[in-house]
Amino acid sequence: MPILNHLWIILALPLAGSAVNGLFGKNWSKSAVNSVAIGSVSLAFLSVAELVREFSHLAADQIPYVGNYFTWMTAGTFRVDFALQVDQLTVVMLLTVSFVGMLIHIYSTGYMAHEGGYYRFFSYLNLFMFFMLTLVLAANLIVMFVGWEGVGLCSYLLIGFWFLKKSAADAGKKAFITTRIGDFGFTVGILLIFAVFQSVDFTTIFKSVAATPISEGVLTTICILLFTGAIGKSAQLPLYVWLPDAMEGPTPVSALIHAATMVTAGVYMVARMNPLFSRAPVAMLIVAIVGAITAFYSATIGLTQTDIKKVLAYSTVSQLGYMFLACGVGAYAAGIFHLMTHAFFKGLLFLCAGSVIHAMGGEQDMMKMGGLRKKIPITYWTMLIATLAIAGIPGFAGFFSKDEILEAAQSGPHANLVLWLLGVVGALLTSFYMFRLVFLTFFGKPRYDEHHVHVHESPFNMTVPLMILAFLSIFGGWFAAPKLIGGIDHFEKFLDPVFSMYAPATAVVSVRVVDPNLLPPGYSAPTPGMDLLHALTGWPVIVGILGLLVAWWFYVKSPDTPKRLAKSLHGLYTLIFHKYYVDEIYAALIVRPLLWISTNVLWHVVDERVIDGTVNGVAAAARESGGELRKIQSGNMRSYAAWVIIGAVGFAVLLFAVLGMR
Amino acid sequence: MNVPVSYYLVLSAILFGLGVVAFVFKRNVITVFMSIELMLNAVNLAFVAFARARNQLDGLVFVFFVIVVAAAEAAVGLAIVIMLSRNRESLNVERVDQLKF
Amino acid sequence: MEFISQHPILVVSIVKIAVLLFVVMTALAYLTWLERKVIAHIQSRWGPYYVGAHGLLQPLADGLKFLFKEDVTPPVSDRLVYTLAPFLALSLALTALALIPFGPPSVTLLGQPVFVVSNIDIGLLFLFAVTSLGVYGVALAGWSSNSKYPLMGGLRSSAQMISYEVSLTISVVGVLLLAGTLDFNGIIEGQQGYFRYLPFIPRWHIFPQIIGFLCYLTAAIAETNRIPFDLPEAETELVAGFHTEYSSFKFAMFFMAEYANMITVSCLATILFLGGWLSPFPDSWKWQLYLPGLGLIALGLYCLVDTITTMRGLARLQFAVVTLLCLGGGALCMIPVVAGYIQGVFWFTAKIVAILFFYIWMRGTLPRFRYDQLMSFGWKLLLPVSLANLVGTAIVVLYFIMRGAG
Amino acid sequence: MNLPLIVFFFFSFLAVAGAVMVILAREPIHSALSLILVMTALATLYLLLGAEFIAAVQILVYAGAIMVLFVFVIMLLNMGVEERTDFSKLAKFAGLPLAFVLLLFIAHWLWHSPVAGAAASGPGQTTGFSTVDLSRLLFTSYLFPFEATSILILIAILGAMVLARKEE
Repeated sequence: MPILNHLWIILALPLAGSAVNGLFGKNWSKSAVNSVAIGSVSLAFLSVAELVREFSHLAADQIPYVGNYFTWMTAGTFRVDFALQVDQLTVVMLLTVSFVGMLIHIYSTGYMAHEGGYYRFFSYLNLFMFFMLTLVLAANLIVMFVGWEGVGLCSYLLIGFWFLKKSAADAGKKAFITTRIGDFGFTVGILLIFAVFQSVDFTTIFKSVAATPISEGVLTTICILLFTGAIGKSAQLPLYVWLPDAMEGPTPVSALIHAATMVTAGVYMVARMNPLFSRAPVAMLIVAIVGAITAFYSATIGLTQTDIKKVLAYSTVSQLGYMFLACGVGAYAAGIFHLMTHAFFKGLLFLCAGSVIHAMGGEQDMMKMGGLRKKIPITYWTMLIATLAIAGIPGFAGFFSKDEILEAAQSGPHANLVLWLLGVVGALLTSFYMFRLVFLTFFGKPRYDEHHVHVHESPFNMTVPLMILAFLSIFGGWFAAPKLIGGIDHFEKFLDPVFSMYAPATAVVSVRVVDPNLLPPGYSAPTPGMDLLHALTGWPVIVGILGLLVAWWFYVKSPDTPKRLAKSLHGLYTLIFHKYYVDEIYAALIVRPLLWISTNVLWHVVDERVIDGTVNGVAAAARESGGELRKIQSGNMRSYAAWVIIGAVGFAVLLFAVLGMR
Repeated sequence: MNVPVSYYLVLSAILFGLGVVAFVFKRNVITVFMSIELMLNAVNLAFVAFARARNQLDGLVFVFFVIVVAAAEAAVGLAIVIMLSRNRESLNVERVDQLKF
Repeated sequence: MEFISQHPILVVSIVKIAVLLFVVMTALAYLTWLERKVIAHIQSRWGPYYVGAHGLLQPLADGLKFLFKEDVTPPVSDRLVYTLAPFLALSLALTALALIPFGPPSVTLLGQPVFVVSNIDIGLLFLFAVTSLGVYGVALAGWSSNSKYPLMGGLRSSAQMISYEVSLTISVVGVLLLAGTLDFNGIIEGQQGYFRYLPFIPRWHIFPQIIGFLCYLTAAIAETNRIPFDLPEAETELVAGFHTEYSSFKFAMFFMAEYANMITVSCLATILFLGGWLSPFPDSWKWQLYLPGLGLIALGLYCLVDTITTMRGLARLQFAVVTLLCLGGGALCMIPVVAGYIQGVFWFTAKIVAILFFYIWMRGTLPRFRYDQLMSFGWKLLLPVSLANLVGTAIVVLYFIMRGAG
Repeated sequence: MNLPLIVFFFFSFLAVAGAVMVILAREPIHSALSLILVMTALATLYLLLGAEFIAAVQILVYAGAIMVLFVFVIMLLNMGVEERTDFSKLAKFAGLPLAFVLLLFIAHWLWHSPVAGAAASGPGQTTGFSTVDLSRLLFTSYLFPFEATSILILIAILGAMVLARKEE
């Protein structure tokens, strides 16, 4: 089992690629850089595939498979090994990350072809892959935290890739700092976990929490703290503000980091820590609420955005909200499922947007697009597929996952109608603004100057990833298909061990496990026929189609309706258009006071007066006294001699008078 | 009918004091050196006197060592003096004051 | 009066000093005579001949001349030191002789040994101490003359003396290891008897310490600034070296000091290496008691013949006196008691004379060193050799001690 | 009539006079000579104290070697009389009184030292130290200091050579 015994290879490959490109790539040809970057990532993907093959041969009791490489640090009882582990959850994440990552690498070779700092970009990208895989493979919280921060760093570097552009640099900083707030909570959570469990090792923690019950208060605290980290990383309320700005980065970056992989790290972490969350209902509820509200809230913002990437950004936020909603209602599997499908179609959406922008020569405002359907057909079709998928139209990947989430919210063990309602409305809005995007972009008359902008289809190496992802956006969700006709949801079945192994006896792990022995007491599997009908006529589908129609009406049938609507609901419109002034509020409440304090207190008083004052004062004192004392060193030996005698006499006096030598 | 040790001791004290004075008031490097030797001699006298008073030989051993060390010191010191006079045309310690702030 | 009776040592010492001074002075004077004669004969000349028979009164004449010549003191000189220097030189040279035992301590007067002025049990050390001060005479003389040749001479001599004193001292240490004492009498008595396997060779230290002896001799010549080491007064280079500016009696003092030093080192050589006042023959040979007397009588007879055959006029008269002195002295020495007393002194003197003759011989034979040669010889050859000799001796002695102990 | 006392006072007078001369003489050679005088006087006092070996070494090494070196160097450099500069006001004004105070302290302590009353030299005194014992002590209890000193000497020789050598 080469890979399973050497999990580090999966990490080493992208790291090596990053190092090589970063150190030597500067003067290399683009093709050389490409071959290094893509080669390393694809090799990583291949090894992941091999890993999956080997993993499938593992016996149930060998999972999770932990590879412990070396003791990283030990301090008293605090001991951290550099350990990697593989279980079903890891496998899913690995596959998603490495495959989507590989595709986006390939895409980038086309998209970034004309950008400066080519090698730098790919070096960062590889580095990101390394950290993301570390995060996923981690067998304890500390290693996970390394990956966690690492991806944060790469996100910062890549958002600010065009660091000469002030907005980009600021966006990078904003992302970094905002996530830092969450990470603080995460760190505290980790420390608390160590304090409680005397270990940061996943398996140990889970075993102990399963064996000995811990006071719920502590668990809730821990979970909330961890969730704070998730909020920061996965851009949930109230820390989502960085993600829209992060769109300053190159579009592939948005696709990879801010749609497919990094932002989902929070979801992954919550799912990974499910044994803790499952035992803290309050925390669960909070997770669910935050998720649901975020899903709805950011969807509303998405309605009015005109920047194509901004729309996608807010939709990402809202989709992440759905994932957390899923976790919150205990349907981790559904959450992860949506994570995966979302990785596919949202990645695809971003790439298509990138393709559009590429075609429009850098234009991002949808109001200056339109009628691109004929000009860039591949982009159009793939984007349409992705939109259908995210809108949850039956048959597409999004349908299955979103349907499961809402299902769980509606009738799951932690079902909560309010949350479900929020979810459904969010779904409606989602499909509306997504189709709005499509219609604005590809339909209607061109709203741009055709003489200046020469729209052209993207090159081969960009369109191929689109098509692959489009394929996945359609069929990526069909694991769950059999369930509809009374079969088993293979995805859930596959992930089930992770979530049921340490699950509390009372909790219901997954919604629709048909496996009778996995069924919770007092819960009976519905009949198949009902399922299919119920699913197809379920609210999600209805609202999805409804959204489609409304969007069609607004932006194709009678394009002036929105304006009138905006006029009539002027206040609401502006409010939403300005994203509820959240940034401004934050600026007023947090940033300015902080700045003021830093400037007027910390800088001008503490730093300048106290610290510098002390240091300079000491130095000045030393200099002054030295300046006086040095005169003693006249260089004249006779006066030295005199000084010696003075010393001797002084000593004699000391002996005589003080020490009483008489 | 005989000389008390205290006489010797006081004599050595006086010699030492004179050595100190010489050390301060001589300007010629070589004579400053000599004044050091003078002080050493005074101390030697005290050593011998004490040795006599206690009838112990150790004092004499120390004198021996002092003398030997003085010899070494003189060798090196005078070599330095020669260097000095070579580099600067004066042996006046007050004119050799480059080594200062 | 009663003070003197309380301290007989004072009386005896004073007497001894007086006698010693007289004897040594005479000896010095006639040593110059001897030297001139020998050198002359080496160079096939007659040497001093007219002042007295065979120039026997020459030293006297010289002395008078020195006494009556004008004493010039250079005005630029440092008077004090200029005057001090020759006194220092001579007094030190003579002081050294005070430590030399010219005869066995067994011969006593008022409980004090006769043939040695002061007998300290670390006599050798004191001797070295005193001789080591000898350098000041020369150095100060050279400096105080305030003139360049003397200064050069003084510098040279002080450098030379310091350098060779080291070898001198070290070459002697070998003997001290064998003797195991610093006391002259002890050293001499240690050389009594004969070697076990070579019964005809006396146990003088010269035989085991031949290297030390040679080193000592060389270093001694250098110490006394004699040819071939007389750089300080190398007339060809420095006019007359450190005593260029000196005249009349001060000069004479330096002169005497030099010869006194020669005698001192010869005495030392005799004591350390040649068994001092020991006779080379076994005590069983009683007839050796009469050797001094016989020698003197033989000398007297030679003089008698000479007087009758060659001498004329005043010289004949003087020589007759000499003859009578010799014969009388010889007759006196034939008296057994006297002979017993004389014995040690006789041998001692004989050995000294031999060494002095060697000195003179050297002077007549060897050329002068160049200064750098002198230094390199002293430091690079003499010192290492004497050191090696010392180490070797130490090892042997240690070996014997071990065997004795084991 | 007390011979040792006479001798003591005579030579101590010589020593002090020499020391004073060392200070007063402007000619370095004179200082050197005065110092030699002091040393010889001290040597005699050592004899009086019965320390013959030390006396001999004092003369041999101090007067006979070290001071010769001094004189030699003085002659070699021949820098003439010393100039009486007074750049150091401190030394000029404070030097003498301070030295005097120091002298007072030392003298006071030495005078009241517990052994001060003991008889040092004179008929009532045991005969001098035996050189044999001294050497035995030197080569047994003080062997290490002895060796250390010899190494020190060696280093000093090398140092002196290196320093005084004219570099071509």
